Amino acid sequence: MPEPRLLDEYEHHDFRKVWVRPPPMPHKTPKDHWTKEKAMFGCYDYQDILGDHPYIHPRHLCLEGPKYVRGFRGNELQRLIRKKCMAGKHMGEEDWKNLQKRINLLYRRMNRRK
Amino acid sequence: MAAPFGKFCPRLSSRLSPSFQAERCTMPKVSACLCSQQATSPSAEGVRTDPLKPAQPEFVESREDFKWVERLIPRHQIPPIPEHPNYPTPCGWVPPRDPPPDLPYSVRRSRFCHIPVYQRFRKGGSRKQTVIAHIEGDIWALEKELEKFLPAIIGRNPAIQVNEVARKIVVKGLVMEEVKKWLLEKGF
Amino acid sequence: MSTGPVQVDIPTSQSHQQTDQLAVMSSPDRPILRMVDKTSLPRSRFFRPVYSWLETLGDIKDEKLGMVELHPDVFATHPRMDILHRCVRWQYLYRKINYDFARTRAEMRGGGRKPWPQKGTGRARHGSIRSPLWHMGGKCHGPRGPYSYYQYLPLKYRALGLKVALTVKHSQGDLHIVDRLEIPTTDPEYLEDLVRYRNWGKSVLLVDMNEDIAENVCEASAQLNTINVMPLVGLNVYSMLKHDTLVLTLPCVQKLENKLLYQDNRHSHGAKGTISADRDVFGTWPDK
Amino acid sequence: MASAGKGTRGALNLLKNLPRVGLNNIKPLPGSFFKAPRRMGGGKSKRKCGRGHKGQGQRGTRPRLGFEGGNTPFYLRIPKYGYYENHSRRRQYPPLSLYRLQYLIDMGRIDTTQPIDLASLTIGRALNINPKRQHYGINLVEEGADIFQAKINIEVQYASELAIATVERNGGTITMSYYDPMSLHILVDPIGFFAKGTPIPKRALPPEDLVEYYTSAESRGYLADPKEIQKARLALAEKYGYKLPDLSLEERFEMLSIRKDPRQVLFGLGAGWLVDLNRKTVLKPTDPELLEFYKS
Repeated sequence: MPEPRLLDEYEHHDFRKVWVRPPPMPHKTPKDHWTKEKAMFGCYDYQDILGDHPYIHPRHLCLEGPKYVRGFRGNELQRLIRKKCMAGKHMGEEDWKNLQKRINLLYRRMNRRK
Repeated sequence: MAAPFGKFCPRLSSRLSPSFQAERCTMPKVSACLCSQQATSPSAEGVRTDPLKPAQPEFVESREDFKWVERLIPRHQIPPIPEHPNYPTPCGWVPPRDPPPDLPYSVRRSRFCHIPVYQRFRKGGSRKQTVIAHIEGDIWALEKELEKFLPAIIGRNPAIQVNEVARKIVVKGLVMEEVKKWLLEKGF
Repeated sequence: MSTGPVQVDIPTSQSHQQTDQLAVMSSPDRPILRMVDKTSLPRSRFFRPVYSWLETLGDIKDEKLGMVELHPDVFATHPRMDILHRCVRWQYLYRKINYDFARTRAEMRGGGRKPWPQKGTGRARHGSIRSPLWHMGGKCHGPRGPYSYYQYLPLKYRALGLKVALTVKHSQGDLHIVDRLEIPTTDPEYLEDLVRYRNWGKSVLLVDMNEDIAENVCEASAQLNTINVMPLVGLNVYSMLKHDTLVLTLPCVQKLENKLLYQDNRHSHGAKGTISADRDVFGTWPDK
Repeated sequence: MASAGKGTRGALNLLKNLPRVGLNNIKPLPGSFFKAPRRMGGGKSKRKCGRGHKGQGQRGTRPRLGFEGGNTPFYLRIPKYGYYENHSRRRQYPPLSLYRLQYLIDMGRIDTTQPIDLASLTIGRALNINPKRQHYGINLVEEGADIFQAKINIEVQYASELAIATVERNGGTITMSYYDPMSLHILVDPIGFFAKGTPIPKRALPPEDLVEYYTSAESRGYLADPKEIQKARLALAEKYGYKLPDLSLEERFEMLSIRKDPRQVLFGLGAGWLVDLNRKTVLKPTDPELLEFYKS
């Protein structure tokens, strides 16, 4: 944190001293790059080459996140259609409605003649 | 207590654990079920204990005939090339010269033991190129020799690109057969 | 670096100086303990085995037990830095998921009513209070998560990445081969001292054959952040580059060579509907 | 540094003196990643946004596909003709040339000491057969007939006369045999089929329009009379002017004379048999009903 300092131009006015503080910098905590998780990042990524077990595609090692985006990359429409198929049963009414609206909109937008 | 390694990546290591793999690789045990009782006691009494269950068909087990199945197992590795009495072989294949030629560069055979010269068509087929891959040693020496060799074939000064990172040489125009023959004569 | 690798750098056109140099380096107390299968080497004077010391973790002092011959296709490939980058990038991205999400005007509450009449108010015309122009309005072209960055890097690229990483480590003197991962105590200070004495850098990756790694090393490294233990299956390009030094056991070297050379000499996986690598009825590939 | 050398070894010698390669100092080849995105309607010039000047192109109101500005369009002007009628149901026979076969044999990918059928060809990665694409087997074509020298017992689904003559001139035998799509699935991926745990089915007989081809001796059909085939072999040798080798004097006479049963799918394995891959055994039914059902 920088020290507050007196502005030069106001130095001779005894009665009006203006203390100026520079704007605060965002507080940064030093990152630890060697936590156990970070030190082991990427472990088993090459298991299909180095392992003895049957071939597992790396796609099946994506275990984070909702199921409908794991190991899948596509545009928004493709993602939403996948979501509808895989998670549509468990959605609330509001979400379902918004999902349908968005799919309809994107379907029209992508198939528009350019 | 020593931490077992699996602690650091618990989710992944559970995926790779022997029990999971065993489950994943389990094959349907239909045939095993069929034979387990019947084959071990072939002359057992023909009494059906449960009249509601249909009678299970009887089987004879044969280990000898499994040799016919072993022939059908797909090979993933490219087999080594058998030795031939004389070269070229009927299909025209010639092995690389032994000992290898004494040149500042070398062109290594591909995994199917061909000379790695390929044709490449880009920009909708209008850019026609010939690529020489797997070059080892002084790639610029090979480029200089190509510059001397190619004008007689294509009738002009050749346009040659050298990719030092991927160790490839790209020539403009389709000269695959000629370059292959030339490299073969050199002994690669 | 005095403790660096021993690279027999021969490719002169006179050739066959190799045996002489080897005779100088190897002595009765430092024999060559492992040889490469010569039939797997390509017949060219550009592909000669490379060499490394065999060391031991049993003593802090840097004792050499002998020499190890390494396959040039694995430990002396062409250093393709771009492949390293692709591999690291792939490892970083393929499991990553972005959860950023912003609602559009259609998904926000309200906004169905026209805020004021089209004409006569003297104000700008507006149709909804959730228009993206408005404060507290919907976001247009916003992030629509969750979004996966999944991508696939071909198997051969990844195998090449491993080879290049091993090559880089070996040629920069950061690859050490030991007989086994056995240390006399569970004290982490022993490992720290060893690493400091041998000048192995700030971080070390110890790789063993299987997941049941010797207890002493496990326990000592569990208390140290930058010294880590890994089975061979878990070895990857990212970890190799993250750690300064890589330590392999001798059986690991053999297995690495087998696995990586296998990738060089295999058929491409069959097309759909034919022989496929995914269907492995025998538990492993028959000839792997 | 000057004596770093050329090629890989030079690069590795260079690496020795460079700082340690780590996550912080690797980068891709210039130009391979991070292309500057094309900014449509943004950036400096937002005049036309890449859509040209006025009209249908700019407004996206172009007429429908095939519309020719008032002319009778092409698709209505030309009458229909059935070139491609039933094309999705026509039987396809991907070609395998004699040259390719010789190459596979030279490279050790096909074993000539055993009879060759579709299964051994797919295992040798000779070609991809996909029954889902109406593939019904292999067409052995005559390209490379002049260099072909192997002595083989091969079973294909279709072959030209010269291809037959070439195989027989070298002292080999050739058979045309029909496989229905179900049997073809098994031939193409036998191990995958065994893993299902179902018994091997009976091979179907050829459909009506193929009966003639597979029963005639000229085409070496698998349903033809063996005596007729011997006559046809002699006739073909006379026609092409070569001396037919006497097979009974061959060392491999036994191998050359192996044929499949007309109802058999795989060599050595009969219809109705089960294969247990876990225990590495073959199970044969003994039930008279089953035997009756799987009888050829």
